[in-house]
Amino acid sequence: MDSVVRFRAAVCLLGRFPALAGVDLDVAAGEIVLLQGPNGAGKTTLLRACAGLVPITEGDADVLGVDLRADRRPVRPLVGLLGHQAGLYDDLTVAENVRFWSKAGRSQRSDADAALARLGLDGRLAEVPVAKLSAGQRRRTALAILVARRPRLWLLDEPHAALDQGGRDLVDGLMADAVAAGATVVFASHELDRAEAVAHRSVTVAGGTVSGLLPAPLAEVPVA
Amino acid sequence: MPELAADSMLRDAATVVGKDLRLEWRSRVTLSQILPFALLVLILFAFALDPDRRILEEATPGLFWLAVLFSMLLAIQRAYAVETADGVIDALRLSDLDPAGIFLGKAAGIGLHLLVLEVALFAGVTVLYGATPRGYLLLVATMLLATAGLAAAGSLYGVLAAGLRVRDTLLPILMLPVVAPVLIAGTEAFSAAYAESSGDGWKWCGLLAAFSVLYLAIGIFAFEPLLEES
Amino acid sequence: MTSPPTGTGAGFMRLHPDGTASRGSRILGAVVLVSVVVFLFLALVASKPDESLDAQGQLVRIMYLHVPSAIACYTAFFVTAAASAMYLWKKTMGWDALAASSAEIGVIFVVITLLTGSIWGHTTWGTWWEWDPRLTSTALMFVMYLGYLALRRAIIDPVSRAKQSAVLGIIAIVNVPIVHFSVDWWRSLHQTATVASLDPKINGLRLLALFVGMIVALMLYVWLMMHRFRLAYAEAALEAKGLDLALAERRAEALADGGAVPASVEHEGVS
Amino acid sequence: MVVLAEASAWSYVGLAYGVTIGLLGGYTAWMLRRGRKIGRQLPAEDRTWSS
Repeated sequence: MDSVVRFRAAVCLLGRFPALAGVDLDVAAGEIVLLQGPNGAGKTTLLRACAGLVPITEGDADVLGVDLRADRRPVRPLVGLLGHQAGLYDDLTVAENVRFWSKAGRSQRSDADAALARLGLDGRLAEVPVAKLSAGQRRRTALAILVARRPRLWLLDEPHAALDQGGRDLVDGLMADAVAAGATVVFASHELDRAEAVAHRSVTVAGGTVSGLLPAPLAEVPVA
Repeated sequence: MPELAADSMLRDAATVVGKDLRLEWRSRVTLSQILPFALLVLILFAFALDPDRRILEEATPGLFWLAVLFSMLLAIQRAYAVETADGVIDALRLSDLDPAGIFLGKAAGIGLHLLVLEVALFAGVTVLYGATPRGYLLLVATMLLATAGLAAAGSLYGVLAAGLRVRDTLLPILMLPVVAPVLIAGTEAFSAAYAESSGDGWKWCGLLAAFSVLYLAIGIFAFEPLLEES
Repeated sequence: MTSPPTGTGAGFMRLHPDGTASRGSRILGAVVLVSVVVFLFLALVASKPDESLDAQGQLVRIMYLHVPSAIACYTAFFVTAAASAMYLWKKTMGWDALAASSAEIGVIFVVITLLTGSIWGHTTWGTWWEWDPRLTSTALMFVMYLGYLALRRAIIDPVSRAKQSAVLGIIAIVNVPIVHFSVDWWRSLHQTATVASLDPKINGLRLLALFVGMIVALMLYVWLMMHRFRLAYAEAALEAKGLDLALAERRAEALADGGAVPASVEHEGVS
Repeated sequence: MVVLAEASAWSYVGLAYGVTIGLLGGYTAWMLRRGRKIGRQLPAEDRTWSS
């Protein structure tokens, strides 16, 4: 099975709002796929749906061999999601956050320490409470947690946002490393120049549907 | 590696409670805000009732547990405020942590905070109201059992209210009728412990124990769907 | 009240075209109405005042309301819990609508139980409220289910609301006996006349009045449930209707090439 | 036990019956009215009970 993500006419409701209105999407193993599209197009929801956080109410959705319609929980330990919010405890230090979350993800402490080093957080910053960090440093901390957990599918929502030049290069490096290690990456970005350079292909998300080069034309989606 | 479900549940509980204690150590919200509030409640009771020690002394068991309930609401709100800020609750759902383990860990964290509050409140009623207990064993047993029940119910109702915009106002109305039996049993058991003979006190401890076991069991099974939807 | 332009049936069986009535509910409604009249006759006219030792006199008539409404509210909350459990098992919105409807009607019956108990209490104790174990635990139950209804109002997402309130609906019924026991033990320390003390002295026509009262209360509960459930069901169906429209609109956005995006979509990540 | 005059007892009984009938009647009226309002917005084929 080479398909990591396979969505067919997937509908996802946030309250009464159809954030995804019939998505067709295929991502093969080892790909880096860029989601582009205007704000509110459904990129964030698509990533969260892949992570098994939001329910798919219609259509088919299969991620890493898990049928999300049947039970979306088993996919969660297998993916790493970098969302708009970092998911950090403000009063704990950078190192404490990374260690807690990697322990919660069944990773070793050595993985956590290696991840801190990889993101350049092993120095003085490691002992600083997260509340005192800048937006970019929070982002790095969240990325360190992802690195420590070694997910099979990376789901990154605007990974370049709030980062400086060095940080952005680091993110691109992380994506390349992840794919080299056999993982798959799906990410959303507005910084198309940088993102298209690193992505293998890009798809456009609009109005809760996906259109792209491969393999699902919008025409297949029944438009009322 | 095959692993017993109970083992991973307890280990996850330990991870969560360890994190919560570290959070308290760094932020000191309970020690510097909730604890003073609890003691303030004792002083306000004295203003409301009478400076006459006799009335306060007689009412000590009830006032003690009322102060515990009020501070408990703050402790629960604090315990789940840290889990809902900054998308942490998503991270919890995405983690490998057993939901039952998270429930027990949060309950243990709330329980430990409550015990600290209760010790301080006990010192408070002893000094301020001049109440001296006779049956220390009954007193300690009541505190431990009541705390377990309050912590279990608090952990459960805390996550129920956690994701809502109206959580601060909804939590008390959901929580207080449920823990009313703890208030009754705790007060009656304390009355016995402060009186000459501990008489009916142990019967009330039995009720507290049943309450705790029941809510721990409900929490272990019901926490998952609640965490999923909050 | 103008008569409906269309509608099925004739005479009293004519149903409002938009309403929640059906043939079944109309027939049951007629039966309830007749039974209420019979009940009122039995309760207020036919049955004699209580002249026994420790007599209640005319006040015993309040019991014909108090006890049946208490039974109806316990039934209602039990149905809420059962429907909640069924929801968690089957995950269909019908069970959620049933649980919600039953809880709301249960709250109405609790209020009646409390008010009639308090009115009776005022004649006996001279105060509107006495810490009678039954009344006190009923009052706590009342607040508990107000909390249940408040939780339902606080959650917008239908699935999330159904799941969370189902859990609460089950916990609430587990709570009822605990609260009841603890309050019972608590008050047994200083026992006074209780609402319960009346029960054994009811016999003959008085017993019949009480019995008919219970039947009427339960029938009334079923009739109210038929309407309330349909109302809840219609509301859910209406929500689902809006959904098809929203889906079409959402897909149209994709075609409207860079069209304006509604501001409400901005923070879609927050669930 | 407080012994009440007959008339006074009847006024308590009347109060209890009045409150009960008032509450149930009010709730029923609200429910039926709302049922019609919601029903009007729903196509007849979705009101499975009114056939």
